[in-house]
This record gives sequence, structure tokens and C-alpha cells, in this order.
Amino acid sequence: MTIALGPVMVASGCGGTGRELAPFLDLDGVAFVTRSVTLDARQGASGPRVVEVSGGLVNAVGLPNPGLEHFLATELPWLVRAGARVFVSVAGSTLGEYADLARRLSRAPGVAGLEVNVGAPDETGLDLFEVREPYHAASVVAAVRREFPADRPVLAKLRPDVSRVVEGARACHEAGATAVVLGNTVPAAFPDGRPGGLSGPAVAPVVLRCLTETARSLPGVPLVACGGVHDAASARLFLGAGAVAVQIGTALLHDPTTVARVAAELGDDA
Amino acid sequence: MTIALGPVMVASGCGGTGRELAPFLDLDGVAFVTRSVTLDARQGASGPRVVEVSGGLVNAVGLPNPGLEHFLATELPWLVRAGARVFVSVAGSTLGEYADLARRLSRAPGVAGLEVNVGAPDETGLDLFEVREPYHAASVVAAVRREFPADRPVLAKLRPDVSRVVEGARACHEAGATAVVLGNTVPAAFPDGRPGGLSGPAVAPVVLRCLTETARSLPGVPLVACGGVHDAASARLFLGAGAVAVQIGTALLHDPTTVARVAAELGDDA
Amino acid sequence: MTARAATSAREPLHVDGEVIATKKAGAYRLLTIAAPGVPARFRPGNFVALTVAGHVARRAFWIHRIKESSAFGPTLDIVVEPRGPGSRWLAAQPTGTRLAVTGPLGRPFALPKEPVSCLLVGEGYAAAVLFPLAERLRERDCAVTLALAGMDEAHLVSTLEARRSARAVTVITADGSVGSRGTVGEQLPDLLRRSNAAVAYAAGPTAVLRDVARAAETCGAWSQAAVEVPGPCGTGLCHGCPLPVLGEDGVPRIVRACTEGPVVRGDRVRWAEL
Amino acid sequence: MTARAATSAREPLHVDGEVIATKKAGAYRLLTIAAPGVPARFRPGNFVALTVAGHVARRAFWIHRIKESSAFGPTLDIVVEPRGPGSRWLAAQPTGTRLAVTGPLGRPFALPKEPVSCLLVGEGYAAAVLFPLAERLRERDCAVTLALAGMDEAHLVSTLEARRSARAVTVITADGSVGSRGTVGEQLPDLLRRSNAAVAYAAGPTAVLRDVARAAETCGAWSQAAVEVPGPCGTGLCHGCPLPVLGEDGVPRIVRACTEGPVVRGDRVRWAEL
Ligand SMILES: Cc1cc2nc3c(=O)[nH]c(=O)nc-3n(C[C@H](O)[C@H](O)[C@H](O)COP(=O)(O)OP(=O)(O)OC[C@H]3O[C@@H](n4cnc5c(N)ncnc54)[C@H](O)[C@@H]3O)c2cc1C
Ligand SMILES: Cc1cc2nc3c(=O)[nH]c(=O)nc-3n(C[C@H](O)[C@H](O)[C@H](O)COP(=O)(O)OP(=O)(O)OC[C@H]3O[C@@H](n4cnc5c(N)ncnc54)[C@H](O)[C@@H]3O)c2cc1C
Ligand SMILES: Cc1cc2nc3c(=O)[nH]c(=O)nc-3n(C[C@H](O)[C@H](O)[C@H](O)COP(=O)(O)O)c2cc1C
Ligand SMILES: Cc1cc2nc3c(=O)[nH]c(=O)nc-3n(C[C@H](O)[C@H](O)[C@H](O)COP(=O)(O)O)c2cc1C
Ligand code: FES
Ligand code: FES
Repeated sequence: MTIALGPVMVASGCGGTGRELAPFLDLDGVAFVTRSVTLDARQGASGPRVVEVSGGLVNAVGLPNPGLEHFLATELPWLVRAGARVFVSVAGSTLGEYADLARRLSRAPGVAGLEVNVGAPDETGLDLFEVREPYHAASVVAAVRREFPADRPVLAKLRPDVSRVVEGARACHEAGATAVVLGNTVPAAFPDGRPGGLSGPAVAPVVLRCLTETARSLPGVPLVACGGVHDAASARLFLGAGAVAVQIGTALLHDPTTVARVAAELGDDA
Repeated sequence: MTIALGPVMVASGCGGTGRELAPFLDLDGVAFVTRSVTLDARQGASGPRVVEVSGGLVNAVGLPNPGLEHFLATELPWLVRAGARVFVSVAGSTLGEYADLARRLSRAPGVAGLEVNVGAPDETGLDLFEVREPYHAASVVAAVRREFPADRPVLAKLRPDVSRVVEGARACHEAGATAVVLGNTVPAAFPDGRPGGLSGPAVAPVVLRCLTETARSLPGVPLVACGGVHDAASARLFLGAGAVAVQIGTALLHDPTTVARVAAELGDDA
Repeated sequence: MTARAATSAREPLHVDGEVIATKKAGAYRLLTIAAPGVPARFRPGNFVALTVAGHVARRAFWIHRIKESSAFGPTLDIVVEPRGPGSRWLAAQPTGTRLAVTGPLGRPFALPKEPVSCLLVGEGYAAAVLFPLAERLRERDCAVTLALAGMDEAHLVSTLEARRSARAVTVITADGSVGSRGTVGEQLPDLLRRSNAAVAYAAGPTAVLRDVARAAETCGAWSQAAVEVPGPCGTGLCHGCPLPVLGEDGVPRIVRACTEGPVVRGDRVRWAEL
Repeated sequence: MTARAATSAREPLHVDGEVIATKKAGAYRLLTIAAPGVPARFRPGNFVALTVAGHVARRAFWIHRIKESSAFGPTLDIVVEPRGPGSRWLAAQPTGTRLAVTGPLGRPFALPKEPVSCLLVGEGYAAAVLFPLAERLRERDCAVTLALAGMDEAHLVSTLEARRSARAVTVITADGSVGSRGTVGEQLPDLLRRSNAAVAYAAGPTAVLRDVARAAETCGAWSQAAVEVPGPCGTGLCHGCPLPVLGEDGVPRIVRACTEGPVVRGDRVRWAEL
């Protein structure tokens, strides 16, 4: 299977439901990763969810989402109508939940692929299936892959944890991941000490290290870079280091036209 | 043993030989950690050693140092005369080298304590003893502790790697570390893909996470925070989260008076 | 995949704006900003998200006024209280500074269908958002009573202009430096009674919003609160600005303050959790 | 543990400086900076490290001139070529901007003990560092020949003033827009011969420094090169600015360009590795 992701994707949790991004980006043909969807609705965290730090943001949004059912009924059809290539990010507390999500999403019209969120910066707090070891992450990917059509991509999104990322990427790829996304936010803390994830330009050098090590060790595995991309130059850095695509998150919160601008500039390269 | 570190220390590799800092900071009584010293002289890296990134620096200086002998003959006596409380950072390629360094430093007059660098962002590149697992780091600490007087502190400086830091701190403390420093730079890459370490304000939320998790799990272990401290507010954040002291590195490169200013402001608190 | 010119007149724009005037107004700074296309889409209660140099998070500001300017077309005014790094930076910018402006953002105030009496209560800089509302209400022949509060005279917004926008104006300061001395909370029952308001609109600190919502409910009036919840984008993309509400169905929910708000029905907010 | 007032007259200071004048000079920007105490410690070849808003790394600039200013005491001039984020930011700052200034930094030019002939070769903005050197040499009765090079007229530093500081001035531009057309390298042998220099001083891109060092060696003259190696601090604290040299003992070493340099003997640099 060749995967056509397009060089620039919307990262999970940073494109709203799609509707809020639409004024700033024609979604037609855009690879859009939804925020992580769980089987049941989640309210998300109630305290301060996102704070600004030097060069980035720390967030613990808590996966607010309407649950799979409601997502399928409202958000997905809108995205499909807008022409987005929808990658649904899935998260669950058990392997069974992941399998369930994958099965039901495989039947929903217009789902281009799945992204498995096996890299949250604090699973315990989120009541997610714990993926401390690479084989845990791989078991999640395998559970999803079994239930999702082989001709549609399943991306595995890992933590940008240099000491484990190569092993994690290998395990997920062997478990059937079409490509590996490096990565989710870097585990961090809010100024008040609560756990959260660091994103934005501050993490780009960390993600680049994960990318270079993984690309060298696993030349056959398609890698998608995510972390700190905010302009064409930062996107090219990752593409030049071996990524097949980049995802943009935090930069969209700073400037909602970022994906459009970066894609246009990279398009000019071609 | 109670350790009196003073709340603000000069971080390894960011205070020059001490002489260059002296115009900006009266070293008398200051806890000064030297750059990492190896048995034999090292030239350090030849390429670009430090580049600026969002909110910080990526560096791979390559441990340039004159070797233990020369250090003992020239740099140490100068620091001692200036009144600094000298913590010598040691790094080696074998356990034997670490033991050697500790033994010889134990006899040198004026060494207040040691800091064991078991958290370099890229040991392979530096030809350092590999500390992939916590018990490797602990064996280094044990080797040093055996050769260094029990009444003088040995600090163990770890990587701020959230997934291993608690285990690492526990192992090093059990191996005899008086306090644990969290931490060295965050493994990262230069824009050109070479491995390096990320420092500066960008890493503060990552270090804070390491600190909060370690302080909660190991309430008895004295912890020193290092990463992104640049003013009294950022120092207080770490001290408030349970650190007994902070070290300041990158901020000294930005403003060589930082340690003096932060120490003065914190002194005003007391 | 291209940046699109927003087609619907309701959709926000992201434009390269410019500070075209800046002046001190008591403790605040009044900035006039050219942001092509934004003023035409404005409705009272909207805000703009501005880029602050060197910062990732955007800063939100109520749109205080739309003005015609011969050289720049319509411009917008905001009232900035310098306190943190972002607001201090903005307040210090000279004429000519370029600013990325996203807006207008958020749900505007709901307007009464009939020409009823309305009470508008604003404390501090946030009162800025009530002025264009007052004008719109007047155009609809609503009787507008405006109460402006602040800790002292320097923390009142555009009191002079208030007389033009409203039939009755009450000024309240904590130190009594101008108007009557006291808090909004103390004077609310009286204000509601005298104005005979069918709708109460509130802008200011959470305590003021809550007090107005509760007092309105007690009197059987509707209320609308302009809520400020910190969040990095202002555009609805991040779900970072949680506002705890009760749904129409009575079920507690958390919505995005910047998108499902910032103006919400006062009786829908779970104030105790804010 | 307190910030100390540097006691030795040789030690650098870290002070709160201010841009007190700024003007365009061809492709460059000439900034006059008040930095209390720094000018008095200056020797030709020193540089200052400046803070650039929003950036962690300091930016280094040669001290071009010390001037007396009635209002501010002695001030210092730097020549900025706007190219990256830091230099563009600096070049754009108006009068009144506060800047953290550390300096004077680095080893200065070594001066000949006797009143010998000296050739000073500068290309681009870096030529700025040669002007105070020329004056100091003249004070010592050295015959100074100054060669200023640049890609075009806009990339020459203070050519007018050069006539005052030097006995002979040669101007070389790549496009021939002023002076003679060509490169420094081509004209070096001729310059050295005509000036009969015992010492050659060089400032500019690495290629120019290397060419001068080699040509001087060929002629049996001493050379001094003002090297620019990127590094974040400029103060010697980080070992981040490696300069490959040959020690007096003939052993290859790497030293800190900002502290063991930036001015070094041309015959000591391992140019091939820079
Ligand atoms: C819808 C809305 C409208 C606003 N209108 C105005 C206005 O008209 N005038 C004005 O002066 N300020 C207004 N604010 C607050 C403003 O957005 C900034 O928060 C404020 O200027 C402080 O930012 P700072 O960088 O100066 O301070 P900091 O406290 O350092 O801000 C750090 C972060 O916290 C957030 N934050 C801090 N205080 C608030 C707050 N009260 N509400 C929301 N976020 C906050 C900031 O946006 C920023 O992300 C409004 C906020 C919202 C949400
Ligand atoms: C001793 C010394 C004296 C200097 N004097 C001058 C001067 O008088 N006028 C002037 O315009 N510039 C001078 N420079 C170069 C200047 O310090 C900046 O590097 C330059 O302004 C580019 O910074 P930037 O942020 O604009 O660009 P960027 O290229 O984005 O700079 C990024 C980083 O690279 C470093 N860097 C880039 N180019 C150079 C360079 N040529 N040399 C050293 N570091 C570099 C910067 O310091 C910065 O850390 C000098 C450099 C040194 C080391
Ligand atoms: C506010 C916010 C919400 C996020 N929500 C999710 C999520 O639901 N699922 C997920 O896999 N990643 C989520 N992320 C992580 C981003 O998708 C991305 O991996 C990370 O932020 C790094 O990329 P960036 O620097 O471009 O933001 C979120 C990030 C932010 C800032
Ligand atoms: C230029 C540079 C050189 C460093 N050299 C050393 C070193 O020799 N040994 C060491 O243990 N840490 C070294 N460090 C790491 C710092 O001591 C510190 O742990 C790290 O930079 C994080 O703190 P900071 O953000 O305050 O810089 C170095 C850091 C920098 C930036
Ligand atoms: S601030 Fe991002 S969704 Fe409201
Ligand atoms: S730039 Fe830091 S030592 Fe030279």
C-alpha cells in the first residue's frame, strides 16, 4: 500500500471539529486528523487546560469529545462533505475499546484512515490504556489493524521519547501500522505542577532527534513528523530528515492559516 | 549528612573555567559546578557546537576540557582561591575511569563535592560509559561514592527523561548519591540532524515534570532542579515543587549576571 | 489546499492589521487598529485575537468600537489593561506596528426582539464591549441603562461617551473617586428595579457576571454574560477554554468559551465551577 | 554572592545600554549605543555582545568607534548588516531602545612595539573594527595603509572617514562601483609590497583572513586576524565557539574564539578547518 498523506496534515486536537478551521483553510483534499475520539463522550478537564510557556504550550485538555456515536452522526459527515481526507484519532482504556472503535469506524463512510493515539503524555490521568512499553503500544495497533480494512492506513502516534522511540516505532510497524507519527506532546508539567504535554517550536529539536534516530534505524518505515512545525522552513527540516509528511498543531492555534500557507509554499517547491 | 548547596548553583559547562564568570559574579561562597572533566584532555567537537532554537539552545560541545591533571594544576586552584564551593563534574568511558577520577579528586584540596554526569544527551557520540538503564547509572555512582569521602556530597545528574527518571533517581540514591540533579539537557537534534542536547527555558516544563514525579515517588531524596531557570520566578517554581536547589546554565550565556541576580532575589525572600 | 477568502459574511478573517492610533485612557490604553474586512463582519459582543510578539498564545480583546477612518476604511478600537507580558507589550506599541488580527470571533450578544428596557453592567476594561451593544439596542428603541464600575476613576471605560449611548448612566467606583462608592453587587437590585430591565447584559470579572445573572433571575429578567476564559487560540480549534454550563436539557456540559461563548445566557453558566 | 562591579579596568561589564542614535550607512546600519563604563575599557579589536529581544543567544558586534557625547558620556558605535533575525531586529530599533550590553569582550589587536608600517585589510561590515586600530597605530607613528573591500559601494564601511585615519586608502569592490574592481585576494601581493608592511591586520570573511595570513607569511610579515566564530555567549562561558589553532608548541588545539580570540595571530589558525 502506498500512502498518500500529502506533505502537510492537520494534527489531532488542533483543528477543532473542522468547522472552525474552514474559514481559514479550504479543507478539500486536506489530511485532517480529528481530535482523539473515545467510545463514550468525555467532558475533558475542567481546570486551566492550556498555558503558554517559552516557545510553546503545555496542555492537558483531557480528550474532550462527544463520543463515537455522536462523532459519526455530526462531525464526521461535515468533514466528509467539506472534502477533508479524514483520519480519525482513536483513544481507549482497553484493547477491546480500541477494537470496537476501529470496527465501527471501518464501516463509517468517508474515513480515510485511523491514527492510534499511543503517545499521550499522561495516560494514567486520562484513563487510557497504558503503553509504558513498546509491546503495549504494538498490541493496541494490532487490535486496531485487525478491525480496520487493510487497504486503508492506520497511523501509530508515539511519544517523542528518544530512549524508546525506535523500539516503539519498530513494534508498531510490525504490528501493522502503515506509518508512525513522531510524535505526540513531550511529557511536561504546568507551572502549578499538574502533568501535561509540551508542544510548539520548543519541542521541534526533540522531535527531530526522534526522527533522525528512527529514520536511520528503520529505513523502511514511513514516518510522519509532528512537533513545532510553524512555517515552510521547519516543515522542510523534517521532510529533509526523512519524514514523508508533517502534521501541524500548535501553530494553527497561533495562526489558523498556517497549514494553508505551509502547504502552498511546499507546493511551490515541487 | 546535611548538604548545604545554597539555593542557586552554577550549572556544569556554563560557567567557563570560573575566571570568565568572575567579572559578573563574586564567586565567594558560590556553588560552582565545573564543566565535565575527563581523565585525559578532550578537544571537544569541531563543528558548530551550539545553535539557537526557539526558547533555548541545542548543544554538542563535546566535553572540551584539559584533562584531570591539568585541571587540578590550574583551574581548580584558581576556583578555590576565588572562594567558590567547587563541585567537580566527572565523566568517563569506563567505571574504572570514574573511580580514578573520584579517588584523585578526593585528595585535591578544595573540592567541595562531585557531580556525576550520567545524563549526557548522547553518550555514544561522546564515548562515555553508557547509562541506558538506571542500574548502569547507579553503578557509576557507586564506583564514585566508594572512592570519595562519605562526608562530602556526590550529586548524580540524570537525563530529564520522564519515563525513567524516578527509577534512575532511586537507583542513584541507593547507590550513594547525596542528591540527584534533574537534569542534563533533553536529547535533541541540531537543525542539520546531528545529535545534541536542548537547554534553556524551552525545557523547564519537562524538568518540572521530572521533578514533580520524582519528588512524589521519592520524598526522602534531595533533588536539585536544572533546566530553564532564568529568573527568580522560574527558580521559585522548582523550589516550590520540592527542589532543594536550582542550577543555572543557559541563562548565564544570555546574561552572565543571572546567578547573582537570582540569588539576591531569593535571598530577599528569606 | 489554499488559504481561502472567507466567503460567508459571518466567518472570521485572519488579516495583517496595523495600529493606527494609540492613546492613554486612564489606567488603560485605547488602540485603534486597521484590520481590513474585520469591522464589516462585527456584531456587538465579538472579540479579536491578536498576536503578541514572541508569544505562541493569542490574546483576546473585546471590540469596543468600529470607527470610520478616511485613510484606512473602517477600523476597530480595543481597550487594553496592561498587566501581563502580552497586554503590556500591546499597550506599548507605537502607531505603525503590524499585528496579526483574527476576528471577529465568538457569539455576539443576543438582542431582544421587542424594544424592551435593558440594563448593561460593565466593570473594568471589559465594559468596553457594552458600548457597541448600547448603540445597537438604541437603534432598536430599547431603553438602555448603563452601569459602569471600576476600582477608581482610572479604571472606568469611556464614561463621557457613555452619556451618548445610554439613556441613564450610573458610575460606581470602589474608592468613591467618581460616581457612587461601592460595588456593583450592592447596587444591582436597585439598578434592576429602577431600569425595569427585561434583559441584563454583563461584562467584567466573574463575580460581576455571576451577580448580574443571579439578580436578573431573581427579578425574572433574561441575562447575557460576556465571559472571559483564558485560552490560547480564541478560534475554537483547541478546546482549551472550558466553560462549565448547563445544557438546555439540564445536563451539565463543558463548552468552548471562545466559540459557544464568549457571550452566554447567564442562567446557563455553572458559576461555582468557574 | 552578589553581582560585582568589575574592579579591574580590563574586565568586561554587563550593563543596561541604550540606542542613542541610528543611521543608515549604505547597506548597513550605524548604531550609537550608550553603555556606561564600557567605552573606557575599550581597546581596538574588542567587541560587545548584545541581547536581541526574544532570543536566547547573544549577538556579537565589533566596536567601530568610541565617541564623546555630551548627554551620555562616551558612547560606542557598531555597524550592523541586517541579514538574520537578530541583526534585522537590531537594525530596526529606534533611538531609545534599551539593550543589555556586555563588553568590551575578547583579546584586542596586538600593537607593534616599534613605529612600523602596517597594512589593514577589511571586507564588509567587519572592516568597522579596523578604524580604532588605525587611529591607535597612527598615535604610535605607524604608517597605516587601509584597504577596504566590499561587493559594492553600499557594502563599504566609512570610506570617507578612512582618509582621516590612514596615510593611504585603497578601495576595492567586486562590481567596480567604486575604487578598483576585483577581490582582496588578487590585490594583496601588491598591497603588501607597496605598503612595505611589517604587520598585516585583517577583518572580514574567513577567506579574506586566510588570504591575508598566507600572503603576510609569504612576505615575512606578522599578521593578526579578527575571526568571527558563531557562539551563543561571547563571554567564554560555554566553549561554544571553537577556533582550531596550532599552539606555540606546534600542537593542534581548539580554543574559544571569543576569549582566546577573536583577534589571533594569522599564522596560528588552522584555516582549512574553519
Ligand atoms: C473574550 C476575551 C476578551 C478579552 N478582552 C479584553 C479586553 O478588552 N481588554 C483587556 O485588557 N483584556 C481582555 N482580555 C484578557 C486578555 O486576553 C489577556 O488575557 C490579557 O491581556 C492578559 O494577557 P497578558 O499576556 O498580558 O497576561 P498573562 O496573565 O501573562 O497572560 C498569560 C495567558 O493567560 C491568559 N489570560 C490572562 N488573563 C486572562 C483573562 N482575564 N481572560 C482570559 N485570558 C487571560 C492570556 O490570554 C495568556 O494566554 C480578554 C480575554 C478574553 C478571553
Ligand atoms: C566577534 C564577532 C564580531 C561580529 N561583528 C559584527 C559586526 O560588527 N557587524 C555585524 O553585522 N555582524 C557582526 N558579527 C556577526 C553577528 O554577531 C551576528 O551573527 C549577525 O548579526 C547574524 O545574526 P542574526 O541573528 O542576524 O542571523 P542568524 O544567521 O540567524 O544568526 C543565528 C546565529 O548564528 C550566529 N551567526 C550568524 N552569522 C554569524 C557570523 N558571521 N559570525 C558569528 N556568528 C554568526 C549568530 O550570532 C546567532 O547566534 C560578529 C560576530 C562575531 C563573532
Ligand atoms: C490543545 C491540544 C490538544 C491536543 N489534542 C490531541 C489529541 O486529542 N490527540 C492527540 O493524539 N494529540 C493531541 N495533541 C497533540 C498534537 O496533535 C501534536 O501531536 C502536538 O501538539 C505536537 O505538535 P505541535 O507542536 O505542532 O502542536 C494536542 C495538542 C494540543 C496543543
Ligand atoms: C554549552 C553547554 C555546555 C554544557 N556542558 C555540560 C557538561 O560539561 N556537563 C554536564 O553535566 N552538563 C553540561 N551542560 C548541561 C547544563 O549543565 C544543564 O544541565 C542544561 O543545560 C540544562 O540547564 P539550563 O537550561 O539552565 O542550561 C551544558 C550545557 C550547555 C548549554
Ligand atoms: S481558546 Fe482555543 S478553543 Fe477556545
Ligand atoms: S561564545 Fe560562549 S565561549 Fe565563546
